[in-house]
Amino acid sequence: MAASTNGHDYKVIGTRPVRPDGVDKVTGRAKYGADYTFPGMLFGKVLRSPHAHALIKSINVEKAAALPGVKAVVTSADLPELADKMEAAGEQAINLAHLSATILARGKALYDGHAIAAVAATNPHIAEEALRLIEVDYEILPPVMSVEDAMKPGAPVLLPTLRNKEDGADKETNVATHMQFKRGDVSEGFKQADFVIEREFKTAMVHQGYIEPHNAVGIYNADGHATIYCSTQGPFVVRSLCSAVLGIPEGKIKVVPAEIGGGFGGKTTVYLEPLSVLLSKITGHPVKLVMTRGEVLRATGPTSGSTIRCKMGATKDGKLVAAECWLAYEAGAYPGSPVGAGAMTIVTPYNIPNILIDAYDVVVNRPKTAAYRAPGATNAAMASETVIDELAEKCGIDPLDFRLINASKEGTPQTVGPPFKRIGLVETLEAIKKSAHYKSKLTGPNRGRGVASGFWFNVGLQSSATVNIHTDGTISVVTGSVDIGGTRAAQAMIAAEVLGADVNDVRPIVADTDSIGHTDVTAGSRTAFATGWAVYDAAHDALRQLKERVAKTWEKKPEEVVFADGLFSPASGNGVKPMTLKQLAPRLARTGGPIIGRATVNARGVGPSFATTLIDVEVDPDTGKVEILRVTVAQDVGKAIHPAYVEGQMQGGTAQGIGWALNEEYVYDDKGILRNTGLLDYRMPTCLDLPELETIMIEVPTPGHPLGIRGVGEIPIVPPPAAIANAIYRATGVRMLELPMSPPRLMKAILKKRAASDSQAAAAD
Amino acid sequence: MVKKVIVEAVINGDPVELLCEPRQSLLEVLRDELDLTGSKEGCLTGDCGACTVIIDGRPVCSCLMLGVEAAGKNITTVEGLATGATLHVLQEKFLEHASLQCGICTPGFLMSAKALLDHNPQPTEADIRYALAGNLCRCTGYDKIVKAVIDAAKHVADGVGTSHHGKVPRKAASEATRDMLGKGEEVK
Amino acid sequence: MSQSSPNGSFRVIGSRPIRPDGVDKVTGRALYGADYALPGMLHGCVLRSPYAHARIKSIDITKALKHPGVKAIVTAEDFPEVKGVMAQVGELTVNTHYLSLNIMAREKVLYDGHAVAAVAATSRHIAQEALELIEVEYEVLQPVMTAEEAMKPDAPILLEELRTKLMEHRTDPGSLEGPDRASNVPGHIRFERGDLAAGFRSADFIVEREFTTAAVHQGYIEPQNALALWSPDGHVTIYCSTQGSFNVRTLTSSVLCIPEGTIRVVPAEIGGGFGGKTTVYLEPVAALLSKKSGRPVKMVMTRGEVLRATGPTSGTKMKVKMGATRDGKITAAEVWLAYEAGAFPGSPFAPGAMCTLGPYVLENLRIDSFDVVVNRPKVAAYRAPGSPASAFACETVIDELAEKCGIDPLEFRIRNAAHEGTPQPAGPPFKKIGFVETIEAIRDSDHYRSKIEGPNRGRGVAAGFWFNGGLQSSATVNIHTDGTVSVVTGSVDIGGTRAVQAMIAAEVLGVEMDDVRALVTDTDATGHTDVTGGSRIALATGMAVYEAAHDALTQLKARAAKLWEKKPEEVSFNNRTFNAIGNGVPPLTLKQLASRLARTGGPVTGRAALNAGAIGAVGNAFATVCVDVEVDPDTAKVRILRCTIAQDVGRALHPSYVEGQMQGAMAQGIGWALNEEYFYDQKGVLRNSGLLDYRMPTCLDLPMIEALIVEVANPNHPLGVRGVGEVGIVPPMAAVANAIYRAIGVRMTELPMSPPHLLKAVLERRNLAVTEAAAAD
Amino acid sequence: MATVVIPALLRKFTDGKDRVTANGRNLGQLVDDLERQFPGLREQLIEDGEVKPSVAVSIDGDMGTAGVLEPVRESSEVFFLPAIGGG
Repeated sequence: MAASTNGHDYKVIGTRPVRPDGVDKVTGRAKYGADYTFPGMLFGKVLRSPHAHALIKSINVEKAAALPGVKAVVTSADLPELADKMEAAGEQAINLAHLSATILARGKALYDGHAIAAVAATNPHIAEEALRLIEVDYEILPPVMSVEDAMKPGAPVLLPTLRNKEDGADKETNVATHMQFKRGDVSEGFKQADFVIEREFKTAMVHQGYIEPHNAVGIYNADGHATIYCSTQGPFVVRSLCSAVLGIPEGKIKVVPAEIGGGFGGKTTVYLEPLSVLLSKITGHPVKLVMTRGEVLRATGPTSGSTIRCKMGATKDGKLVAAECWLAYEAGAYPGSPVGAGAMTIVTPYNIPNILIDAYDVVVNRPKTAAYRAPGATNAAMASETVIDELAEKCGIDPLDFRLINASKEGTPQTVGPPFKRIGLVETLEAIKKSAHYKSKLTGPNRGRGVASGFWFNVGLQSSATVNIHTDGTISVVTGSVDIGGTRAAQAMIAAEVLGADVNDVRPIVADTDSIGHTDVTAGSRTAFATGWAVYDAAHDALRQLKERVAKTWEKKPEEVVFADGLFSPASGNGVKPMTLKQLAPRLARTGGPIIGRATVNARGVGPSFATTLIDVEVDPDTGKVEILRVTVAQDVGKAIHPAYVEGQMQGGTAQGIGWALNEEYVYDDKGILRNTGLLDYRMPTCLDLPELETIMIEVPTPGHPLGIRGVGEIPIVPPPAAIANAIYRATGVRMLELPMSPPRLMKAILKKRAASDSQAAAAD
Repeated sequence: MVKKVIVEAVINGDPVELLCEPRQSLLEVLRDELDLTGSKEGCLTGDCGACTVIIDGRPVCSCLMLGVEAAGKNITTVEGLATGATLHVLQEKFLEHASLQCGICTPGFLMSAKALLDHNPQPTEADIRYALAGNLCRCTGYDKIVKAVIDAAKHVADGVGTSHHGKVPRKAASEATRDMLGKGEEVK
Repeated sequence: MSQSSPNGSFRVIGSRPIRPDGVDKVTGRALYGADYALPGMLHGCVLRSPYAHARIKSIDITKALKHPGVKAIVTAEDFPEVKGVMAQVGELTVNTHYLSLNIMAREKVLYDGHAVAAVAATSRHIAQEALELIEVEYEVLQPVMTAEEAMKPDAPILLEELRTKLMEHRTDPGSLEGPDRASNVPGHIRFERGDLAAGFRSADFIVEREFTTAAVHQGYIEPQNALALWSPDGHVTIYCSTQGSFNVRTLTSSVLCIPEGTIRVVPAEIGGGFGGKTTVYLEPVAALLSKKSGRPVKMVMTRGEVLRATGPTSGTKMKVKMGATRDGKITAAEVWLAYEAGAFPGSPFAPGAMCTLGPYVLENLRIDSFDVVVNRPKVAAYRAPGSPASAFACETVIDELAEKCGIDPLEFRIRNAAHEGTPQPAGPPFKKIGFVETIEAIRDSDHYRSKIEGPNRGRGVAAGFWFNGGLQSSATVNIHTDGTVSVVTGSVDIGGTRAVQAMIAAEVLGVEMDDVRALVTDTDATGHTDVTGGSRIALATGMAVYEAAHDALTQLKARAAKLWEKKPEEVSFNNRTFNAIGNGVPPLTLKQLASRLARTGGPVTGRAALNAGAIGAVGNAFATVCVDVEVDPDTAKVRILRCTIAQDVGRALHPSYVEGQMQGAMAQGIGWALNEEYFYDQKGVLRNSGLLDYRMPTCLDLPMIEALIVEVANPNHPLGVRGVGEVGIVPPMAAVANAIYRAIGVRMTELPMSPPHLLKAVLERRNLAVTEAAAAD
Repeated sequence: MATVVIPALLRKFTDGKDRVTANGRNLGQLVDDLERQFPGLREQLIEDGEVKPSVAVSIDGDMGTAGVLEPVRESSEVFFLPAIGGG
């Protein structure tokens, strides 16, 4: 159910047509990255470090290269050495030396699974055999697995060249960055507080868990042009990163985005793509690489585990007066955790006069983290939203009311300074308050209900779109935004809306990097927002030209033609008969040829998104297993173009949040070896673990966007862990400060509490 | 080099004769030898279910079975689910309910769901969640997938089946479902 | 060897870069239609009529359907009955009723090879076995094989509804116009001006001759193919080798009566077309088989099918009477042309009439031209359709007149040559043209100035004219963040046009050729684009690319202005940099500017879509050729000793590919002149349905072909481009005939001038000489 | 008054005249005027309001693409020709 707050009565937008790529995907015809094959194609495999931290003293590939069927073996020696400094690669600033060393380790292996060498052979089994024949001489070093260890003075250093501003130019360190955000005076603030809560939280490293492993087919042509087929969220990113790592000009690389089997942020960088091109260049054959699940977990980018200290103060009447937070995020082997985003979101949903936030980006011997749905915000919200729940309890105020008292609104300054434009946090809180779920009674032992809210920025960035009007009045929409969650449908609907066409007459195409103007990643919840904007503008560009053509046929001026309800009609009603696009299209040839609408945007005025999630749980007192009884998420979606796919984003994000809360974690042993490298042990929710996921869409349009769209993809993952922690507290009286809240951890906490209360009881006797 | 073996099987209704290496999994054979890339690889360890096919009536992870083991078997892959240009009701419902986002897990879910409905045309929500527990989806939270199967079941049972929308206790699954999933190593 | 005029201020245009698709094509990676495969794909084959003319009494497919592995069979029953609509498909006007009948015969088969049924099975072999099992009962009718027979009053009628119609050259069934009786002559046009009788009266010499030319095939090496997938959501995807992906889309939709928008055509690389791949044969059949079977279906023709059932070009019967004064002025011309259309109306009889004599000033003329249906495959376009046959006739007669006047044949042509303003046979005046320049180029060539000696050797010249096309094209030009550029068009690349599009963009934007990628995309991904035909790609699509690049340039200037906080008009683009007028901000190259696009408003995409004008609108083309031959007096085998072609190309964008077009056309013309012909037996069955018997020139049959590029800029094009693909095929036949005459004194009036035909003529002439000698005694 | 050159075989509609004059700002209006003067001519050239696909029009030496909307000037010379195709 959508509580629409925009007045427009759209014809197409807001309906639920079947997605254009649907049939291909239910008949198995859709081509994902691993489905591409080419004549003479070779298969590549990657040799990975069995050590978390080691010097690579030598690599001997002779035996492997000699194995029949092996066509090429490469190591970092085959990649150009790149400057150890931040450089612009495409849209992002990135340390190319670090990127290159992630593709193939140079000098040092920094995590279990770090790529050491790659082989191309006539079939995957031979390639695997060859890996065993590569001899690597390691000097094993002590691994550093947690931020605490890494920040200790005298901790083993991962990157000898790493420095940070505070410690100066000659001090080796594992701390890549320290950020601080400050407003008002926290010590003053805490003085005004009647209640102050301070807690320390730990959250485990978790993986996006997309079902499709990374893949790439590289074809290097003798004329110096390379083509890459791969599943990626950003074909143009793959293009610029491969260009940087391989030293091939961007213009000579064409990236064809395959259908993509999930990304959630994890497919916004490159791992196999440069290798596929490198191996193809050496062998002269197309080379395909596909990761195993173990490789995905060991060597792609999960999101940061973290340690967060959160101290907040409130007055009796529930007014938050001060917040002091300390966040340290695991970046993995190279700098670049989302701790900045964590710091900028942790208290942003609330209007707090005094804040002091310190954030640390820390390298550890784990895989370099990558983006994951609202990167950094979920860890942070687990901390702040739990503390707020506790404060509400102390003040004796309903947790929803407590949040309403402090909720950020239009004009409230964000952590980073600038005030919010129109936002919908309050609406999400009220929607939950009004929901059947919240009104329902929760009865029975060991059951509890928890609530939490979350904030995410969303991003805009660059998109291009072209809209072709065909001679039969059908329309094709071409964009460069990979379709992960049904965005093709949204693009088609927007064009249909603008041009008054039936959505089935619109064919949305996702084009390769040569066929469309620069388009940034499908990420940051930007595709419907920014690419949708480009499509909207391109459709209007086409419409303008169509009006000119109508004017021509009527021998009128363009401004004398009006378009409404799919009809072109004369402004001043004289004899001419109004016509539809379908009637006009066949006459295009006679009035000046075909029509192409085009638009490019670098979208501004991004609308941030908020969600509030309500969860009922039942805790098994004997095992500590948590069952999710009921879930409702209310989210400000700006404008739901295709409600079904918006709900899909809300439900998917919530499910991931629940997995993060209850089961998912990277388990490393004391040597820094990952112990759960399969989906049996890295346990993601199955449909047996989840109930129906109820969604409430709230539409507070983004000011400035022609359709009021907000990003919807990321925010729903943020609230669930805290909501569940709060529910568990209501069910068991135990405050969980650690993720995941898996049976062993929860049981331990429950037993501890029992012991405590027993001893109190004993003492009381 | 390993010697290749001739394997005869019926795949999607057609008798097929193919050469495969003893070490190739059925999934590899389907994808690399027969170009049937509809079945997807998600883990190669039987955990994600994206490669599920139906063998002699039972859902099987084709990554856990060798190609040579397919000899003499009757195999249905997602490519064989539609009849001619007509979609299977499950395919229709998955589209109607927007049950797929990235779509990579969809073939596996469809085949597990088909196996379920073939054995138990009127499953409860519990049956469905039980039968699909071997298939991982990371995009949808399963909500729309389960709803699509419930809706499809209604149509299979000519609308007599009643949907158990919402909050039924997700405990035991019915006998029929257990029976299908019950025994046999290669069977989930 | 090229005499390309210095390419003025151009930097890239006129150079000879490697084509962008080159490596793929030399490494075998390029995907042609037959190279595509889809999972679960079936293979389709077509059952074809063994009779030239017969009524289909029944078709029984039950046995074939039972054959294991057979998944679907279609006959005319499965196709919707399409009523006669004249669909405008780019340059083609197509009667969709006849198109449908040509794709799958209904009630009647009209030529040997006419499609009767099609089978889809799990393998090509199984499909072929199934064809054997289809039982068709025919009532055999008398075939009509030549225009002459077909025009006789009592000739058997092919299409009952046909009537002779004025002006029209493609007829609606059931039309009541023209004489109210069934006819095999659906079209007749006449061009007439001045006073013919007076013209002949004022002539000192009059030559009158009859000519016949054989039907010939384009002979592309890649047979027709189509891979179709009919998805359950009603969307159809077709992969095929075609000259016009949008044509395939429109024609398939009209034959199957489904909306165009539901069809997506992905043009594969194409292995030659020459006009023959501007229509559809297999595409709708494959689509229907896919619908029935629910699986992708691939169909690929055999060579025999290509020759029997795809469109060759017309055989003709022609009469020419021409008069000239002693001083070499043509005073009158009367021309009568009949073109075989094949089984359905639509021969190039109109362009044949409009092109013949086009190169000359004529005050008094009458040209009648007829479209005639016969029991042969429906003709399709072939390089300068219609012009070569009629040029063979008129250019031979002109050669004879020149001889009678005792004037050098080139000089004779110069005296009568058309210039800017000269009315064409059809009436409209020429714009700026370069005809005389091509004659002069030949006259001044080493070849023409060289002596030709030895017995049985002779030299002949001839000229030719073709309109060229414009039509609709779309293009988008993307400026990437690193300053590289991609050019996207819908024009299939047969002869290196990708290179040309890239060059035009590189020229306009001042970047390196190497930084431009040219792509050909499918019908969903680009705006409407007409066929690669009518020599229009470099011209019209090139124009679109030129404008799209300028569209991008305008936006780029605005971005530069933004960076410099100036007005766009204060930014200029010259010598490959953006410059601010006035004060000293350092100029920016496109590469430098591109890196700033994100900050100045996002990416830049230029686009253009245009209609460059109907066929004949733009950049008429002329060519003059010179050929030396030696005739073996015993076998009458003709050897080409040397040949040179001079052609007005307007502006040679990529001289190598322009020469390639001239040389390729010339070679086809020589094959047409000496060997190629459709050979039917009296039952109307094609007897030479293989490339051994349908003999195309090999490199052994040809010398080097010298190409003289003449550049007289086309006033209607921003770069002066003229179409170059077609006109080269027009003059060779007459030139060879004229050379044979000079060699052995025999005037050939029949094509091909193959050893048997020529020897017959030689012997006749000897007998004649002998009897004359006898009489003289 | 624009000059219209009548195709040989249509001159039966213009009592043999090969050149006639007609009024109209565009081709459509011109043909309407022709029809007024020479009934029957129109349907030879126009079909559902548009120039027949099989007919091409040359105005002052330019082949138009705008059909009935093709502008005609007082001094224009108009030819009706068969539409043709290339290879």
